[in-house]
Amino acid sequence: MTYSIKLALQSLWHEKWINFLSMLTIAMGLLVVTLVVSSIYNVNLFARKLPEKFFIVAYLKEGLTEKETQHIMSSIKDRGSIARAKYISKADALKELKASLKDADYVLEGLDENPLPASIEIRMKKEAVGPEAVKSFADSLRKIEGIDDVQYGEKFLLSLHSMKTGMETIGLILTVVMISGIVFICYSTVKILFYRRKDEIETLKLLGATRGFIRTPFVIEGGVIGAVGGIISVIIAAAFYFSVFYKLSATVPVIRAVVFPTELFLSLPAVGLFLGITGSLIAMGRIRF
Amino acid sequence: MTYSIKLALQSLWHEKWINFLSMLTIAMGLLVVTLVVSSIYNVNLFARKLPEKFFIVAYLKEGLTEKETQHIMSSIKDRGSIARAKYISKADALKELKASLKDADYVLEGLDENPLPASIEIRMKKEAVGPEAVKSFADSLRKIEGIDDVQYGEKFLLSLHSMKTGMETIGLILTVVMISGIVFICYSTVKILFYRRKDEIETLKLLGATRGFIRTPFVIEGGVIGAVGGIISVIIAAAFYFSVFYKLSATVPVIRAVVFPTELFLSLPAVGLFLGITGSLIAMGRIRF
Amino acid sequence: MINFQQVSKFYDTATALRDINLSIEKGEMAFITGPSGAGKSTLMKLIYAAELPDSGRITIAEWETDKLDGATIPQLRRNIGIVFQDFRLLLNKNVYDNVALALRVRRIPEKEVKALVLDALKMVNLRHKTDSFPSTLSGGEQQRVVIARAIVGEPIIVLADEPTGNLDPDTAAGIMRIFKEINVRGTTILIATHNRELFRDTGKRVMRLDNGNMVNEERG
Amino acid sequence: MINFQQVSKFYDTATALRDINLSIEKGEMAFITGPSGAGKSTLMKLIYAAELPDSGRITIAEWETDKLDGATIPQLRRNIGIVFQDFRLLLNKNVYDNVALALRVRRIPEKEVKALVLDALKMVNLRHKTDSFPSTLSGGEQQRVVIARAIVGEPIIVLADEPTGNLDPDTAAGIMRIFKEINVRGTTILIATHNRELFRDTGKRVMRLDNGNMVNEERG
Ligand SMILES: Nc1ncnc2c1ncn2[C@@H]1O[C@H](COP(=O)(O)OP(=O)(O)OP(=O)(O)O)[C@@H](O)[C@H]1O
Ligand SMILES: Nc1ncnc2c1ncn2[C@@H]1O[C@H](COP(=O)(O)OP(=O)(O)OP(=O)(O)O)[C@@H](O)[C@H]1O
Ligand SMILES: [Mg+2]
Ligand SMILES: [Mg+2]
Repeated sequence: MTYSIKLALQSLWHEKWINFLSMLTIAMGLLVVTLVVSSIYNVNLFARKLPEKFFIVAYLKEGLTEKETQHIMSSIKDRGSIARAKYISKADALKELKASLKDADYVLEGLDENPLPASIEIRMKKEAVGPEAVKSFADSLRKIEGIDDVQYGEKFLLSLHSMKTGMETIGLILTVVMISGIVFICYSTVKILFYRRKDEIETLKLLGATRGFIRTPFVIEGGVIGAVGGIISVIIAAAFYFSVFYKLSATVPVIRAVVFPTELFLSLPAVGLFLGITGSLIAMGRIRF
Repeated sequence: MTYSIKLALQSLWHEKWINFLSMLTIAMGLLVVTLVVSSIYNVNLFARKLPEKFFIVAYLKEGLTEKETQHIMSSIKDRGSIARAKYISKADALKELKASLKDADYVLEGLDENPLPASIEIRMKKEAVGPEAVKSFADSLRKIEGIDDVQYGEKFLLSLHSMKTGMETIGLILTVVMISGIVFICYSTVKILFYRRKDEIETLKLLGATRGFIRTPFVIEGGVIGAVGGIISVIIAAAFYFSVFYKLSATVPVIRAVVFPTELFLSLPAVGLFLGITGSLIAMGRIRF
Repeated sequence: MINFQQVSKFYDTATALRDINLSIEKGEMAFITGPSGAGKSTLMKLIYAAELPDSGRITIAEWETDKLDGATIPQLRRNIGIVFQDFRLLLNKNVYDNVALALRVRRIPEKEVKALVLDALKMVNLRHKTDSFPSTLSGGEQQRVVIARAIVGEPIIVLADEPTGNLDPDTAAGIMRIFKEINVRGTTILIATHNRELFRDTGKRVMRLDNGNMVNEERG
Repeated sequence: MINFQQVSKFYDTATALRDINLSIEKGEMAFITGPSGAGKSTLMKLIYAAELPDSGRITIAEWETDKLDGATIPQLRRNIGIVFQDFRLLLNKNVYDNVALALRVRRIPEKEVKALVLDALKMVNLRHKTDSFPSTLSGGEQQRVVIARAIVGEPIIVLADEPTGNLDPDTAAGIMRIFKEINVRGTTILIATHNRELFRDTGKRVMRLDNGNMVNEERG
């Protein structure tokens, strides 16, 4: 075993340039995948925040007592799919209207009675926001005693929903294509690298080496190439983060909202190790005597 | 020359599997780049559409004659940065308010006079939408005789602007990183491929071959590998387009908005050819005798 | 020790061996000769199971070569030291590691390896090239590394395919002395060669192949 | 034709040649011999400019090897046919293309190539292996392909480094007959060999190297 390690390190060193190229290739591959995955992660994060903008308004009947209102509120809040419910009194509604009329609010001055109904503004849990779910929820609200009418932006909901699924689907496709592409590139790099060793493997076999003896140094070599590739990609990512991303976020505020999945980056050496080992195992294939 | 071609095709054929792997690697690389470039292109397209949502409202003074209003409208429309300007009369404004009050519109019934001012809704050209530009434009509007007040969503404008530059910057960085990554991967693939030929090149030199004689078949070989890689990537892209994208757009409407840059895909074989040729030239390096 | 019964080997375009019968006893030293392309190397390859016969049976010590599998082929080969006609040195390893490889595949502890390797290199007069890489060695030096690698593991059979093709007569005589010495200690040795000097006056069996046929057998 | 003046060549760890003076006339045939590692191959490499001398001057026909550059080195080499000790066959090309390569680097039209290549293969008795790949040839067959490649272009100088190491005496004699034939037609030939049979009774010059020194010169 110690000899296998020595053997692997020796041959890594003996062809250091070409091995270094492979390491860089794998590093680039890993970097590209992580970059894409984290971009898509961010886009999905954004898509997932969209439903927070959606709300339902339940208008209350006139002349409810405070107790009745309380009762309605609590019966709404009891439902599982509710994130928040806010009571808007008649007075609040008027204030809002006045604010929205701006300088023209004097039109309301002549009124002796507040004509606006009280209402409850309901925000649903993100995962519950969907065309059918919201419709059935609204219908169930209408049946509550004391609720006059229920309104929500059906069009907004529909376009929101299709946008969200669209982003998620494209993201998924992109991720799958990218990852399989890069995995293939890593495989092919290792394969080409080991293709050159066909003669060496042949000689080892003729000298009486067992499969294990032949495989071990190659696997170690592949593992080292992969792991170092992963480490290089982390270094490049960190350099990129501090030199570009970090500085940019001062001038371009949106960037501050971007989530940099640190764990993902820190796992790259392990991913590289895994890729390198499986890559060299597959590249060698079945050793036949 | 004909011999060089024969030589190149021969050696392509002799090591067909490993050459096929390289072709696939380059195809994957090209595919990944185009996918990313076209995703970013689409995102930027979306970002560029954002400013269309932005508008400025100029409230007009009371009691302007039709001629005066016409005069103001045309003096606004004359400005270069204007995309559209829409006149909203007092009556229209009231109608809108009533619509927004919904069932509670009876509050307006008691009014004997329409208290709302007439206004002009102005949409600026996309490229002119920016915090400073809009501010100075609004100031210049205020100076027009007959305009009472100018209002626009300053906050919306700011977040819009930072979102747009953010998307563009991230897109640019992503594109640059991806393209350099993939170009490097292609380079490295070709390099590893030719590294195996060191002995062959050495022998050719000893037999009295000139630099040109040595290079030509390798360059042809690299060109073929690159071009075939490009063709494979087009085929994969087309298969992907028709099997996934096309079908999906029926169920997920947003996808219909995605622009598939056909020219970009059709140029891939040429890009592959170029990559393969320069790749093999660089991979061989200076041939020293 | 080495037994061929009616062995034939055909390649796509050429008949390499036809109906060969051969029997070499434990501890014997024998020679194969014959013109270029006669089938000498093919016969050796059949012994170490790099090729399998198209017909006939080959028994090496307790092994029948066409009944071997991935687990037993390495066992057979570890008992055979081979001087390959085309050397088969690993170019990315120095002389020491190339020779040591024959011991390492046998899982011999690293502390014993060193003494054995240096001994073998001294025998072939290459002690001063221990750290050199094959590409910096002369043809004859490379050939001697291969010989050292074949004998270092003290195998029960040594197969030497044209072991002196790149060696001057004096060095060749030195190598033959080594072969004789380990033969005396009990190793079975089979040498394929064109060089009549090697078997002249040895009194050993010399088998002559021609175009795949065993044409005669004489004493050197 | 070949002229060495006080030529020395040192490698990192070894002195390959020391103060060699040598002069081989146009149309001469000469031999170099000496023990393994004496410097024979190094001397050849200096002639075809694969190595440059550390001191001294080498003139080959009209070329001084240390004044050559990327444009003139190919010219020199096209005038020299080399039998490499380590063969240097291209493994991904068949026998025909390997031999043809020597003509193609000289930009000889394809329609002349065929006749020349087949002639050369007939000379070395390998006409039947035209389409084989090197890995399927016996050691001696490979060596003959290398010889065919060296002579096919009718160079003005032929350098043969141990050209019969893998050949039986009869085949070797055949090769020597070819060399003598082309020598009679005016080609300068230098052969490095251990095989005394090759120069015995030829009456040609035999230079003996030992450990990098030219120790004596005799007539074969
Ligand atoms: N893998 C192969 N495929 C096809 N033919 C082969 C193969 N290996 C050897 N041959 C042919 O079989 C014949 C015998 O080859 P072999 O190598 O056994 O000869 P040899 O006696 O060792 O010759 P030499 O003295 O030249 O080394 C030759 O004609 C050779 O071309
Ligand atoms: N590239 C190199 N680097 C270091 N040492 C070398 C190199 N090439 C040759 N040598 C050494 O120089 C010496 C002479 O080598 P050369 O190949 O000329 O010997 P030779 O006379 O051809 O021997 P042989 O008959 O064994 O082929 C040897 O000791 C060899 O190890
Ligand atoms: Mg042989
Ligand atoms: Mg030599």
